Amino acid sequence: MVNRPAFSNLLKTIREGKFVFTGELEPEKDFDLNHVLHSAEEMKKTGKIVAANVTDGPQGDAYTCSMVPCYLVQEKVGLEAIWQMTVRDRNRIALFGDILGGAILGLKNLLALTGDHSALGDHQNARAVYDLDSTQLIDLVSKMVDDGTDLEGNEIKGGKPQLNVGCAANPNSNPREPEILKVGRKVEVGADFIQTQTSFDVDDAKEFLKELERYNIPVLLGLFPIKNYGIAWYFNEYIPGVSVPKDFLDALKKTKKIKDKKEKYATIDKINLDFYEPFIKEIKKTTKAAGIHCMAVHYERLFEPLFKDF
Amino acid sequence: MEKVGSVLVVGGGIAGIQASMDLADSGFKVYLTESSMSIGGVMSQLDKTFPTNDCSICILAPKLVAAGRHENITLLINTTLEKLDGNPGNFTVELLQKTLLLDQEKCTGCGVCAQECPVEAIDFFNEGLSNRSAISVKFPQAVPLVFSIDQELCIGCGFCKGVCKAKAIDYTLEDKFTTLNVGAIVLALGFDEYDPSLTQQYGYSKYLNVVTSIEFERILSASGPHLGLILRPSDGIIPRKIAFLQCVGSRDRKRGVEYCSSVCCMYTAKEAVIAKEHMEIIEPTIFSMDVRAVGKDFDKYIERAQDEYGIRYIRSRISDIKEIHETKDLLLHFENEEGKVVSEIFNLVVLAVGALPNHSTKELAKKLNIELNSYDFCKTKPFCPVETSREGIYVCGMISEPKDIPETVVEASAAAGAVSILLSDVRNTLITQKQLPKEIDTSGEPPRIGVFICHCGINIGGVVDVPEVVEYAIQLPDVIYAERNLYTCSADTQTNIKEQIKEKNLNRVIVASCTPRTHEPLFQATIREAGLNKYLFDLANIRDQCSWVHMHEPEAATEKAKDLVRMAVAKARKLVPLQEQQVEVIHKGMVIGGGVAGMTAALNLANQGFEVFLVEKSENLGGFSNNIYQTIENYDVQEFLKDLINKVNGHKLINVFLNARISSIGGYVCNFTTKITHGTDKQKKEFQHGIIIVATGAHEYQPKNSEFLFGKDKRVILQSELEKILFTEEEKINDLKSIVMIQCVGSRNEENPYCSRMCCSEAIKNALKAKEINPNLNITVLYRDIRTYGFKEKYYNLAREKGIIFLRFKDDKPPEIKLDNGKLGIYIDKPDIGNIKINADLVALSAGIVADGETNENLAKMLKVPINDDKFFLEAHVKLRPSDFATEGIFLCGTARGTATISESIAQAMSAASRATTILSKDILITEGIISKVDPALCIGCNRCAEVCNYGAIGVKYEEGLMISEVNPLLCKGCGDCAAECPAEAITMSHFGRIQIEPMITEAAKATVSDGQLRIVAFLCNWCSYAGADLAGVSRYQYPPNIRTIRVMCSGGIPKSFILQAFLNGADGVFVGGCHLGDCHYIAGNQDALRRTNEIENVLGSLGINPERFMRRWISASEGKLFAETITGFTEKLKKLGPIENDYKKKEIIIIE
Amino acid sequence: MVFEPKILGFLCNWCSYAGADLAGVSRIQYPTNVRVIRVMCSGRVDPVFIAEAFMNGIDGVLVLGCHLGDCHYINGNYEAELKMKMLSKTLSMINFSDRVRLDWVSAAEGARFAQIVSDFTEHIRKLGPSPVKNKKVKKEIIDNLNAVKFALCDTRLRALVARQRELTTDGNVYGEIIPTEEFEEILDNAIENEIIRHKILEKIKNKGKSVPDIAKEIEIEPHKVLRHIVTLRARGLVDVDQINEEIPTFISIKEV
Amino acid sequence: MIITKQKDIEEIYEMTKPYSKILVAGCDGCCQPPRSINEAKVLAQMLELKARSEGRDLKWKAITVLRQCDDRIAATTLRPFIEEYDAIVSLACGLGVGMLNRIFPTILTFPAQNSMFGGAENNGENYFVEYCETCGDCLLGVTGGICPMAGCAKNLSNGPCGGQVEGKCEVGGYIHDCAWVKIWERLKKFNRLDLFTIYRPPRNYYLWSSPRYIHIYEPISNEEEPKKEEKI
Repeated sequence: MVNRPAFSNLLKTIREGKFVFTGELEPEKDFDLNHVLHSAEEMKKTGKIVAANVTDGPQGDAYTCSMVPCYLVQEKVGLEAIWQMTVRDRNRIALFGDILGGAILGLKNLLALTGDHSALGDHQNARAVYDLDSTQLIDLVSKMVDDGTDLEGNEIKGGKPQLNVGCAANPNSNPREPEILKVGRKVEVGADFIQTQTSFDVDDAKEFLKELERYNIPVLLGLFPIKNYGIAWYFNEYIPGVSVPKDFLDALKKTKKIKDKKEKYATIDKINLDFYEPFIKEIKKTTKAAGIHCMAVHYERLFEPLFKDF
Repeated sequence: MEKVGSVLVVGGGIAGIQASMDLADSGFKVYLTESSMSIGGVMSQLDKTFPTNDCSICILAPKLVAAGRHENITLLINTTLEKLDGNPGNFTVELLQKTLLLDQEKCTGCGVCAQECPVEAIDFFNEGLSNRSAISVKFPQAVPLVFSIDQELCIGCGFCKGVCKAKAIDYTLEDKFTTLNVGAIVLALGFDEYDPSLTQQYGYSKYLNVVTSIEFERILSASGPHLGLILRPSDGIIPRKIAFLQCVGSRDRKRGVEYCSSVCCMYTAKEAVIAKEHMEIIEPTIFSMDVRAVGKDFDKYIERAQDEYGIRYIRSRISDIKEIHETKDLLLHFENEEGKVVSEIFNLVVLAVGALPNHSTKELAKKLNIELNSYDFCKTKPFCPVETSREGIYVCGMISEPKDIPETVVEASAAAGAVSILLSDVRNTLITQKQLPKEIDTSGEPPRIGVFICHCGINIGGVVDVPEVVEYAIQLPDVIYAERNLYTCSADTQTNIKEQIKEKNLNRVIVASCTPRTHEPLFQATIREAGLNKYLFDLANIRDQCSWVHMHEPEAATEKAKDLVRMAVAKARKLVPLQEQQVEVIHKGMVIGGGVAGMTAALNLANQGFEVFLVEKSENLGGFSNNIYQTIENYDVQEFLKDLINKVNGHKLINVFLNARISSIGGYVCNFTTKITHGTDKQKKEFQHGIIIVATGAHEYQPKNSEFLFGKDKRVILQSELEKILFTEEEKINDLKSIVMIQCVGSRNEENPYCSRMCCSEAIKNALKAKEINPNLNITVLYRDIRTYGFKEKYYNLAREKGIIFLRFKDDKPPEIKLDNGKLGIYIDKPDIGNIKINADLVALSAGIVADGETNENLAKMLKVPINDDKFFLEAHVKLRPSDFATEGIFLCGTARGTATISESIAQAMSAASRATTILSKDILITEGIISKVDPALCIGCNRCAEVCNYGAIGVKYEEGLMISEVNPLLCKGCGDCAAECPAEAITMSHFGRIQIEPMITEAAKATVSDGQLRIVAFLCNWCSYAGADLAGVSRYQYPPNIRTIRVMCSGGIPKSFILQAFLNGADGVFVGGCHLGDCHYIAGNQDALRRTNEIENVLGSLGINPERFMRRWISASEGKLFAETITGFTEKLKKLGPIENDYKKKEIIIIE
Repeated sequence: MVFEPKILGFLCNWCSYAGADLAGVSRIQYPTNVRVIRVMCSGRVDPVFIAEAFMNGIDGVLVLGCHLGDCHYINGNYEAELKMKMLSKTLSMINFSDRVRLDWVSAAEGARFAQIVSDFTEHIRKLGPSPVKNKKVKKEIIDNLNAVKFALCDTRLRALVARQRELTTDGNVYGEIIPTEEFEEILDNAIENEIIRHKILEKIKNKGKSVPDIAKEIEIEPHKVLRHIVTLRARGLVDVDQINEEIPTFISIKEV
Repeated sequence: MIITKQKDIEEIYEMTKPYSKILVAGCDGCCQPPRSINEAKVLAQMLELKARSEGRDLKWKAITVLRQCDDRIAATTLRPFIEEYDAIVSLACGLGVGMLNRIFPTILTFPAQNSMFGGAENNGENYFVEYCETCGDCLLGVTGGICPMAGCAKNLSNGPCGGQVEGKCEVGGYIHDCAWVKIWERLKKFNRLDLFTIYRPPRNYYLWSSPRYIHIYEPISNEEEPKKEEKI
């Protein structure tokens, strides 16, 4: 496990042993990033969220890139950003260039992802690049940050970029062992932290975290508070391998009938809180998880009540 | 006294025919006598046959034609056996042939006399539902196709003689007595139906809408009185609700006979299914007691009937039937499932009448002094099912016991086998080998074609202007001689043809007359006798498919006749002489499996002088029957087994190999080479042999995971274990108070969805034996259906008389066994009483028969033969070839084929041996000349041909390192599928190849139909659609004259290029006819046709041709009416579309510099 | 106005025609209602002529031939006798009987001829006009007569009648003589069947009908009608028109 | 062998519309799915039918070549017919069509097939399946014989990605197997998971870019680096 200094505030806090939270911002086909910045402010307001991910072409859709909103979030809102980068759209030359650019702009965290295949997105005839895979991207970042060179060993002039690099892991993947071994490879080439995909089953999550302990790398467990029944149903139906617990789903379904908006929001929040508070408490208490990656996209109002006693 | 090498077979039903064919093919002269006017028996009256729903006449007609034409079989119709004396091997018999008032040689079966006869009488073939005239033929496909005058009916008006052009009718012909000297006699008289009018109970012949099952069979049949429409006799309405009553006359000591007639359960289910298939609105209901579906795939058939066709089974016997006067419907009273008596109205009632001994059996038995049993059937013993009480006289089929067609065919072959043993030293003495002149070498000569056009009395001449066709033919290129004759098939014209061949040294002969399916072999034999290779011949069908079907359009019919002749001439130019393949036969056989079946087969072959290699997997002979002590008719099995094993071990011609494993089987029919390792020390052995008989048997079902506590509690044993106790340690039974037997353990369930056939009779035998030892023992048998078919019913009645209790449980609620404080309690949920508990000291499970899956699978791979999904071997044809495999030279018997009792296995073994003798008895085996050939220079080794060949006759032999495909001439059946599939056109199908058919297509498409009539090119497969077209002719269904038919052996043999070429040559429509899926004579040729024709259909639209111009239909040999309607419909549709030129836009000229 | 019947007379050239001439020569008067057609022999009179005559409104038909035994063609009159017997049977089946009379007049019996003519005219006058003329029943009678006509054209009846005399007197091809009642029975049965069949054909000439409907219309039990339909289908004269629900309808597909 | 799928007849017809005399050449090469003389004849017949329905006559000759992708064989087989015909329709894969266009510059050869992939014949399930992408640097040795380039939609060298569920790949709706799960299963069976866990550095995609050529006799090829100076 490489002993890279903690450049990002996120890693510093983790290494201080604090239980951190990270949020998720999803710029879509936006020329106006205000809604992203607004969400970032909400997150900052909670004081508990240390950093926020910014997605890079999720589901293979052509959205605004991740680098610019990250910079704006850090500069304008003052909230550290976790810069997500997929290997789908750029070959190794472009990746090197962008990482260097991001580092220059002061981005501190990079999450190396493979990225959903272009065939699933809104440009299905696009040619997916995948010159490197996510592990090889981490290797590239390690070479840049630790050795100050590119993949072929050519030296970067004017100093080494200061970035911490994380990777993803999927607790719902079945069979599970290949997922664990894969994380091993990523740790070997220099990953600093892990953020997992969403999990709805606390025991399963605990087991997954137990297995990751062998790499003693900080792991942020992904959670996905659900804003309405529609999203819950979509999750259950279309994202295989992920199943929303029955009672959680039914509870949300009942909320559909509530006419009054305010009351409806309150009940939904209550359902989420009843589900996630104990969930987080349990994780915090019984596992070595470094924190929670809370993907409450456009659902900022939950942060405050959710994190108030952590 | 020395033996005579000929056999008299009495009775021309399927049993007689099969026995005669086997004997004739094994080198014996056969005299086949039939009391009625044509061979075919009851089977010719059936519409369809279970379990495959094959059309009965489709599978029977080829056998009739083959028997009629076989040079070693002499057909004597209208003949009965009067007197017999002499002793086995040398009998003299006296036959009385009642006069037909007509010379059988001269009559060509043209049928004009029947139309002129003014007398009308009941047609017994149609069970009295339609009329015939005094001079008639039994049924359209009768063999021999001769008419006869029924003397009681004939008023002697002389009209028929007036119109008979063949001068065949002679009123002065007398009955003839002939005496014959034969070596053995086989009796195959068949059965009579029980006449329900004997009892008033069913109101038969009183109520109009009560019919017997055989009458309903005629009502169903497409060639029956209502031509396929199901109409009830009282008012010609389709009966919406039909009630089928089972066991009419059977299992009924008071009003009929005690035994069970074995076949009614199945033929009723079939009739119900076919009725439903014909007309959706019909709702059949079957009132039965036990459903005795004992044969292979029968239970599946019944389940399909219930689930897929919605046929209702009600388990109750009908007491009486009342007719509702106005509507003539029938009111039935019966007990429903809950035991309440209810009544329901039905529009038609069909009585499943039982089988009685043939009326002439009793009288014949006196003449031949052979013993009959108490039911007046011929007396036989379980271990020799085909022998009568008098040596030299054998029986087969229904004469000895009511049985189903496959068992009848098996017994027929078995009888032939028995005769073969008796007369094996006088084999081949009396058979006629025709001396044929040396074949003229016609290679290299330009075609010199002779055309012989037939009037067929007025059948052709009356519609087609034959002289005009002759003039037309003579001026066709390469035709140097053409003549017309009154009857081309008559004897004198045959001699005339031979003279013309010599005189004009013709090297091709075309006959334009009736259907090639019956007459091509006749003409081929004639030109062969003139020294011409028999394949230099073609026949244009201008009667059944021209004059008979275009009676009202003589000019169009003449036009069509010219086209058909021109097409035949076009093909004739390209015909080439073909040599039939010959291969020596090794007079040795291998039998795999040393059970009762294997040993019997080996013994039968050895007794005929053929060396046998008997290969047994375990270390002793006997197989499954080792643990059987007695048959239900209490014959000692162990003693029979011991005697059989001694005979086998003692026989010098049988080499027995114990705990043997087959390492490889190479070669093909007539010379297989097999390598085995045998003995405890695994010695290697290799031997050559001509045939293989598979008798690998099966084993008893072992209940799994403590089913019914088996294996957990030692008081729960198998029937076989109980039998061992009953016959070896009797005393154990004395201290028992109650035994419970549970039937259908491991049978008729998900895993083995079939009935194991013998467990009911085993259980009853054990129960009777136990009662005998300890009379106050109470025995209860828990059953789903008691299936004691045939004469075994007697023991079922005996068991009930002796106080053995039979309790039925529903299929889905089997009994459970529980241990309550040490005692065995059996809980069963009786539908009408609720659930009851029986405690038992001993429980006997009637475990069924399970296929030896693993052995069968390996052997199947080695022999390249199929097995069905229950892992039993799959025979060539479930009904008519039960002892053969589709691959030539490999035969099958015993429980390897399916569940069977010991006597059935013995009959099957003798049958397999007899079938094998038809090959072993020859020195050289001659195979069909029409096979395919591979040109090694063109073959690209893609092996597509192997994928479409169902007989494993062609393919690339990668294992021998060869990259070129090869044909094994012995296995090739000549369907032409590989030639149609070959991408490199490296395979030529002889006689029906591209070079022969392509010129025909050009001629057919460019027909000289002057007045702008449409031209349709039709490809019809020889076995079903062409036969259907012929039947349309025989039944005079008219259809438009626009189609020009090209006959191919199989629809699978039609490549896509033929269809496209037809369109290119100007055809306005193309029609492809084939057999229904599953009926294909070559197993699955029509599947490939379906694939190719679909491709054509999908692409036609984008080629600018209206897809409606192409039609593919599956038409069976009995659907004459359907063929006529289909062609009429197709022509109407094309008339709307107009000529193909309508699809072409005006000419557009594109200039390219 | 008194009903004047229209009567058609078939007179054989050698005897009855000569008899009629003799009546003329001797100025014996007889009613004017008869229109005479001379035929060479009474045997020549084909029953179909008579059926057609009735269809055209003739009220009565008189067929006169030589006395039995002195027929110029030896047994022409015997044949005529049998034909007329068959004809009257067919007509009685459609209750149109008693309008045909066969009698013998020799060349010398002028008076007898006149007497027969006047008796027959009176008989018909009493009987009344032919039902063909009254509108109400016309259609039905015409259909029946049509049926009779076609039945008489059918080969079967003609064959049986043609051979009747020979078989019942000289003997058949086997040399046996068929007793007349036995032959009559066969003939009657044939007549009955053929008439019914042609009645059926008439009923389903242009419109398909079901067996029960046909049975109702020609008052024959349905199961007998069905048997006839089976025979007609076997002869290719009738085929299924359509099947609605469970009732198939049959239609005649060929001009007889 | 190269698996091809026949183009729609309309597309082929449009290509050959301006020509009235066409030579249709089948190919006996990799022989699955076979496109020999019978397929050539059937295609020619279809083109003639369509031409006739458009009011044009079309003359054609169907012929087959042992291997269209061998210049000497193709040339000697087809040269005698080139003058008589205006265009060639080839039923071979892209290699054949390319070769004919090169060896017969004076006449255009049109493709009747779409060359899909280098396929193996899986007779068990009646499918042609893709086991190799000819990437120039074979990984099969370390992946238990299952090629991630051919089997994985994202050609990952260090899979599986997060998108696999129960061993099925998300691309294509979870019907295809995820190559990496299969690799893991197979290596686990031979307990060679050591091969699974090693890290594979980024691949040399230059080997996979075209145009590629290899000298028939000497082992010089373009797979190393593009030598700037020498030109072969």
